[in-house]
Amino acid sequence: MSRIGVFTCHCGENIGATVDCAKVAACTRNVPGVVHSVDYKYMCSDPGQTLIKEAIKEHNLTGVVVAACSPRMHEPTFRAAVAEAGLNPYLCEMANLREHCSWVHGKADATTDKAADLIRVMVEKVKHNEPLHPIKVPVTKRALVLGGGIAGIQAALDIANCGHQVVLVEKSPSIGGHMSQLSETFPTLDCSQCILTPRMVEAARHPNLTLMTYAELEKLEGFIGNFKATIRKKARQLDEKLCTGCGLCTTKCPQKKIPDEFNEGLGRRGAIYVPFPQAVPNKPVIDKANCTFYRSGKCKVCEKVCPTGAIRFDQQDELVTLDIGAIVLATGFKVMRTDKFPEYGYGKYPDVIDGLQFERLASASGPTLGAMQRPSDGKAPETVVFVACSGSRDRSKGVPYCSKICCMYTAKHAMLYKHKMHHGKAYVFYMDIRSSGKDYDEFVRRAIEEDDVTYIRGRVSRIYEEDGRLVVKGADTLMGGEPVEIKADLVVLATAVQAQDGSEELAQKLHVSYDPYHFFAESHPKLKPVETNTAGIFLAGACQAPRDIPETVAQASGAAAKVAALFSRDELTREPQVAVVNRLPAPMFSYCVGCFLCQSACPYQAIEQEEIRGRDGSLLKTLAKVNAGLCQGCGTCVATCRTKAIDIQGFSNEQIFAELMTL
Amino acid sequence: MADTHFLPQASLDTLFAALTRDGRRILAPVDRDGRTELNPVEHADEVASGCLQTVLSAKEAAFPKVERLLSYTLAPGAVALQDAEPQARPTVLFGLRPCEASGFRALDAVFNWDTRDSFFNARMTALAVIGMSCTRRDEACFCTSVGGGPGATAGSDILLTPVDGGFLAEVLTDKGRAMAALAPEAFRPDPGLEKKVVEVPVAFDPAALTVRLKDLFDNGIWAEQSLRCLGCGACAFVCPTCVCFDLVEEADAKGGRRLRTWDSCGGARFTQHASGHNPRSTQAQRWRQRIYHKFSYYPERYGMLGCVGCGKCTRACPVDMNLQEHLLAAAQA
Amino acid sequence: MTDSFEPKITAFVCNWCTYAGADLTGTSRIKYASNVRVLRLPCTGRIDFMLLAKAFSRGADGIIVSGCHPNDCHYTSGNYHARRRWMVYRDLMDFMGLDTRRITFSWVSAAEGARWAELVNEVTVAVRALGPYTDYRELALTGVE
Amino acid sequence: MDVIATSRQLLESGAVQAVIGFEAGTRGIPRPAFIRRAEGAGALVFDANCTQNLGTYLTRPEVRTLGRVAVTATPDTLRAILQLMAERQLKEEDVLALAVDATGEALELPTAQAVEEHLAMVAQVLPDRDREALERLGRMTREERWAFWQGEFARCVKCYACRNSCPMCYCGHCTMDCNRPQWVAEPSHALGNLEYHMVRAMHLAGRCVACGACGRACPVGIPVHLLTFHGEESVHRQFGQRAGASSRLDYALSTFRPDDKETFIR
Repeated sequence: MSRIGVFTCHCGENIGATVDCAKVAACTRNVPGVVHSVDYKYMCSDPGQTLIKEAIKEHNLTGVVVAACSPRMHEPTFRAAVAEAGLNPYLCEMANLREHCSWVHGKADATTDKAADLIRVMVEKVKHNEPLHPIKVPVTKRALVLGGGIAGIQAALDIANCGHQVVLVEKSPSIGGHMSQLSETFPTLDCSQCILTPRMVEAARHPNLTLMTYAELEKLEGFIGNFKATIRKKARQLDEKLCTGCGLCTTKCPQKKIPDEFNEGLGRRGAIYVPFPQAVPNKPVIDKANCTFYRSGKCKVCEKVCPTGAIRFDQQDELVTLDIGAIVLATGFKVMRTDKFPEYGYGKYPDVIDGLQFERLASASGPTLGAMQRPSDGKAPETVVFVACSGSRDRSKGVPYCSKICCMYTAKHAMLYKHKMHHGKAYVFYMDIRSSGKDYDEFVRRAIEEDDVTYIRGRVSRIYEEDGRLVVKGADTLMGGEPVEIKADLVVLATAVQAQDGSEELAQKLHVSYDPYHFFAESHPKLKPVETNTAGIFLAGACQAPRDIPETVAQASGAAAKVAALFSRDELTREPQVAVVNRLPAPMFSYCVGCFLCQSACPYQAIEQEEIRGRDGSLLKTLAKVNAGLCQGCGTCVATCRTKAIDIQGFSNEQIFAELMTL
Repeated sequence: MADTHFLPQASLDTLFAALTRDGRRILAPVDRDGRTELNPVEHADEVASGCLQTVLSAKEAAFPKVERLLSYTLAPGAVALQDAEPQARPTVLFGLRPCEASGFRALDAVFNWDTRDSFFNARMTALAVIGMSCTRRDEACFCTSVGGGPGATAGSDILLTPVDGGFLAEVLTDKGRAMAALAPEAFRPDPGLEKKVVEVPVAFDPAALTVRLKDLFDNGIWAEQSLRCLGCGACAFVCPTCVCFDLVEEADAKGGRRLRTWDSCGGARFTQHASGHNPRSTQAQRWRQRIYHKFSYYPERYGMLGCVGCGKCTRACPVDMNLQEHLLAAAQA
Repeated sequence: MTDSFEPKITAFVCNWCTYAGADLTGTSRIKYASNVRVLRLPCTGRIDFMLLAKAFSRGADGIIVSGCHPNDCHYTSGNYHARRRWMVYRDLMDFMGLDTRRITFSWVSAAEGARWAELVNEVTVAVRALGPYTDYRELALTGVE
Repeated sequence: MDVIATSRQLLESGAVQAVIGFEAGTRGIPRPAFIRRAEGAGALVFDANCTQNLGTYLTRPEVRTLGRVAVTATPDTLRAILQLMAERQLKEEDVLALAVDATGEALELPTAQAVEEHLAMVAQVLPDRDREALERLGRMTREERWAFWQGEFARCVKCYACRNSCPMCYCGHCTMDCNRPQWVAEPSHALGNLEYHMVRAMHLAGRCVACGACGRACPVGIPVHLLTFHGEESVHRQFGQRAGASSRLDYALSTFRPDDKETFIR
C-alpha cells in the first residue's frame, strides 16, 4: 500500500493568492494512499525542503508529490531533496500549480478545484512510479575522424591535444583536402598551403593521432562510447614501411597522360603517383585502373627502379576494426562541374572552368606554376569573366541554397588575376554580394575599388565560342536590364557547393540524418549545431552545409570539444527515462512478438534484436531489445507497440492511465 | 400427464397480449437481415416463421453476457456497497427449440452446484419457456444422440407443436398453467391432434462415448481435430450450456463495479497463470477440454451431459469444427 | 442546459514544446479557461490513440493534443509519427461516428505562450457549444444487465 | 498442374511436410485442411467458396511444428504471407505459396519475390458489396454512422472470431489481454465493444490485407471487416501504401514524410 506525502507550496503570493492552499492540502488528505499533506509558504526554501525530508522519514513515505511550480523549474531541486532523505529521487513528482493554474486563472473555487485535481493526478501517477537509477554507459576514449581536410585535421588535432587517441581516416592518398588545392585564402590572401601544411605535418607526427589515408569506413556498429568501426585500407600496392618517398617511381612511370585529380584535370600524372609534393604521407599509390601492368600484365618499371623494393603488386585491401567512442564527420564538399550548364556550353569549352580549377591555375604549385595561362592554348587571358551563383540559388536548374563561399572566392580570384595581369580586364557577374564576415566586405570593396574589377549585377544567359574567344551574354539589372556582351578569353564559373559524393550512403551507414541535398543534418539548427541525431557522432565543416575555412575550423574545434567532454568521464550517465521491453518467464518470455515495427519507428536506431535460445541452442523467440545507450525516451515505440510489450520508464502506460483515471 | 390443447395461430396474439399485460417481456426468434435473433416481441407476426434456430442461445435470459454483481463507492476509510441484489424481469421465451429449452438444466447444475447463485436463480424464477417442437433439422442437429428430441418436453413450461392452423399445446408445468390461465380464451380443447415432429437419426450412444473418452485423454485425435480450430470463443458463446464466466472489476480511485461476463475455455489465456505457466498451452488441450467438459466431466459431476445437440457451435464455427463429426470420430477412435 | 454546462477538457501535451509553452503562458500571466487538465508526456510520438479514447470514456467532453511544430520535435520525428497516427485515427473516429470536433490537434511551441491560452479558450468555447459528450458517457452503462 | 497433383508431388518429394488447403466441409462450404501424406492429397478441393485466409494458420505454434508447409493461396493469402514476412513472423524457407485460381490450377511461388511479382499482376479490388457498404456509410451523417455501429456492436459477444481468423492478428498477447493497465474494457458492453473494434481497426490500419476473413467469421454478422477496410483505405489514400505488397517492411504508421498533409492541425 502506497504512503504518499503531498507538499503544497504557496510560492509566496504566486500560488497562495489565487489558490486556497490550506483547503487543497486538506482535501488532498482524503485521497486514498495519501498519508501526509501539508502546505507551506516556500517549499523550495531550505526549511521547505527540510519539511519534505523529515516527513519522508517520519511517515516513511513511498512517494512524494510537490505541488508548486513547473517541474521544468524545480524537479531537480526536489528530487535531490527526496534523495537526501533516502528515497529514490524518481519517486518524487511535481504538480504544476503555478504556471498551469494560479498564474493563468483568477481567484475562484474553480481554480482551487483545479489545483486539487492536478495534485490528485500526480498522486495517482506517483503510486505507480518505480525506483529508477541513472544509466551508466562505458566510454571508449578513442575518436574516429572521417575526412582529412582542414575540418578533420583541426578536429583530430584538438582531440589529440586533449590527450585522447584519434584515428583520422581520409579516402584519398593524402590528407589536406580542398584547402591544399587553394592558392591563396580570403580575406588575407595568405598562401593556403603555407598555413595548412604545418597542420598536416603535425597531424602526421602527433603521438595520439593515427593517420589512415587511402582508406574508407566500411561498416559502423554500436552506439555512443561503444562504436565498432571497420575501416577498409585500400591497397596502395606499396610497403609503406620500406618506401622512403624518394619519388623515383613516379618520375619513371611510363604512363604520363592521366588527368591529375589534385590539379582538377588541368595537369597530368603517372599511374603511380603522389597527389602533390607536400602530400602527407608522402607515399605514392598505384592507380590500378590506369597502370600498364594491371592492364597488360607487363611493365613493372616502378618495381625495377624502386631502391628499397617497396612495390607490392599483389597487395590486397585490408579491413581493420577499431573500438571507437565518438565520431567526427568531416567529409567535406565538392563543387558542381561545368558540364552541368547547358547555357555555358556543357563544359565543352576548355576555357570555361570552375573555381577550383582557377585555384590550381593561380597556384604556384599548379600546372602552370602560377602563371595565368588558359587551358585551351596556354595563352594569357586578356579578359576574364567570373560568374557568381553558377548553380547556386537556382531552383530550376541548380540548388536553391546559397553556396556561401562563392562571393568571397570570386572576389579573391578576380584580385589574384589582376595581381598577375595588371592590364587585364576582370568582370564579375553576380546576383547579390554576400560578404558578411570579419573583413569580408572590405575585401570585396578592395577588389572593386583598388583592383578595379568590374562588378555587373545580373546573370549570364549564354556563353558561346566565336573565333577563339568566348562570348558572354548577360544583362545588367542595375542598368534596367540592358543587355551586356563581353568577349572573354577565360570564364570562371563559381559553381555550387554540393555534398560530397556518397554522403547519402555514408549517412545511412552511420544512421545520421541528412537534408534533401545530402548534407548531414545537425541535431538542432541553433542549439546543437555540431551534434547529429545519433549520440556520439558530431559534425565539422562543409559536410553539414557550405562553409568557409574560418567557420570550418571553429566548428571542428567545437566538435572536438564535444568529443573531449564525452571522453572526460569513464562512464556516461543518462537519465533513466528510456524504453524497456518487458520480460516474462518461459514460454512467453515477453509480450513482444518480434514484429519490429518499433524498430522502424525509432528515431535513434535504439531497438535491437535479442534472440532467446533453449539449452540446446535452438531459437525460441526473437524479441526487441532497447539499447539504453541510444534510447532518448521519446516513446514513439510505445505508441507503435500493439502488445504493449515496450514501455517508457517514468512515463509508463500504468502511470499515464493512473493519471487519466483520476479525471 | 400434461394437459393438451389446440392453440390456433390466430390466438397467439391474444396470448402475447395477456403475457404483456401481466408485465412479462416476450423474447422470440426474429428475422434480422438473414439472421435469426432472440429479440423482444409484442405481436405474433414479429416471430420468425419456419426458422430453425437463433444464432445465439437463450441462456442470455438467465445468464446475461454482461451482468453487474455489485457497485461501490470509496470514501476515505469506507466502502459503500450498492445494487448487489439481482433485478430480474419476468420473461417468457417463446418458440424455443426443445434442445435449448433443456439447456437450462445444464446451467442450473453449475450455478447451484455448491453455492446457489442468487442472480441466476432470480432470473430463472422470473423465466417461463414456451417451447416449439422441430419440424425441420439440419446436418448440425444431433439432439437425439444426447438424450433429447425434436419434440422433447424437458425444459418447456408449454410445448407447442405446429399443426394445421395452429399448434398442439402441451401445458407441462405450473408456470405453464399460470401462463395459460392468463389467456384461457386462446386455448381450445385438443381434438386429438397428432404430434408430428421431424426425424432426427441417432448418431452415437452418449453413454458409450463417455466411457470411451476415459481412454482417449492422451490420444492424438485431439491434436489432429484441433489443427483447424482458430481458438476463438464463437462455439462457447453461442452454446446454450457453456457457463464459463469471468469476473471483472471496473474501478477508479473513487469507486467501481464488479461485472460477470461470458468467457470461453477455448481462449488461449483462459488458464494462463500469473507465473506465466499455462496448463492448457496448446489448442489441442483446449479443444479436448471442451469435449471432455461436456461429455465426461459433466456426467461425472452432475449425472447429465453438458451438451443438448442443438448444433449452434457447428453453425457458428468459421472453420466448420463440426461437433457431431468429431464426437463420432472420437467414439470410433 | 449548455449555458450552465462547463466542459471537461483533457490535454495531452509534449514536454518540450507545448508543456513549456504552457509554462510560458503562466510566466506571462496570460489568463485562460480553467476547464483544461494537462497530462504531460515526453513527446507527441508517445501518445497512443487509446489514451485519447480513454479520456473520452473518463468523461472528457473535449481533448487537446499538442506538441512541437514539424521540424522542431525534440526527438526529431516523434511529432511526424504522431501526425500520421492522428490522420488515420481521426478518419476512423469519423467512420465509427465519433465526434471529431471534440479532439483538437495542434502545434504549440515553447515560445507560443499566448497561443496556448488562445487554443484552450477556443476549444473550451467550441466544446461548451457542443454540449456534454453524452453519447460516449452512456457507453459504459449500455449493454450491462 | 492442379492442386492435388502439385501437393502430392511436394509431399512425396519431401519438399514440404504439410499442405494447408481446403477439403469438402460438412455443411456445403469447403474448410481448411492439413494434408501431411501424399495419399491424402486427393481430398483437396479449390473453388470460389474457398475464402478462408489460410495465412492465419502459418503463425500458429501447432502449425509451426509441422515443418515446411505449402499453402494453397488466393491473392489475399499471398498478401498475408508477404506482410507476415515483412513483420518477421515468417521466413521465406518456412512456406511455399501455391497460387491457385478458381480452376484449381496451382502455381508454385517459392520466394517472396515470386509472390510479389505474382501479386503485381493481380489488381487489389474490394468486393462490390463491401465497396457499396463503405460508400453507403460514407454518405451517412456522423450521427447515423454512430447509430449504425452502436446497433451492430450491440450484438458483439467478444468471441474474438474476427481476431482469431485474421492473419495479421498473430500477437501472442493481444492488446485485449493487457490488464495492467486495462487498455480495453474486457466485458462486451457498449464501451468494451467500441474500444475493442476501434483498437483492432487501428492496429490493422496499414497492415490489413483486406481479405475480409474477420467479417465472414463473425457469428452474429457484424461487418467488422468494413472497419479494417476503411482503415486500410485511409492509409492508402493518405500515404499511398498498401499492406501485403512486399516482404520488406513498409508500415505507414511507423514511418512518415515531413510533407504529410496536416489540414486538421491548428
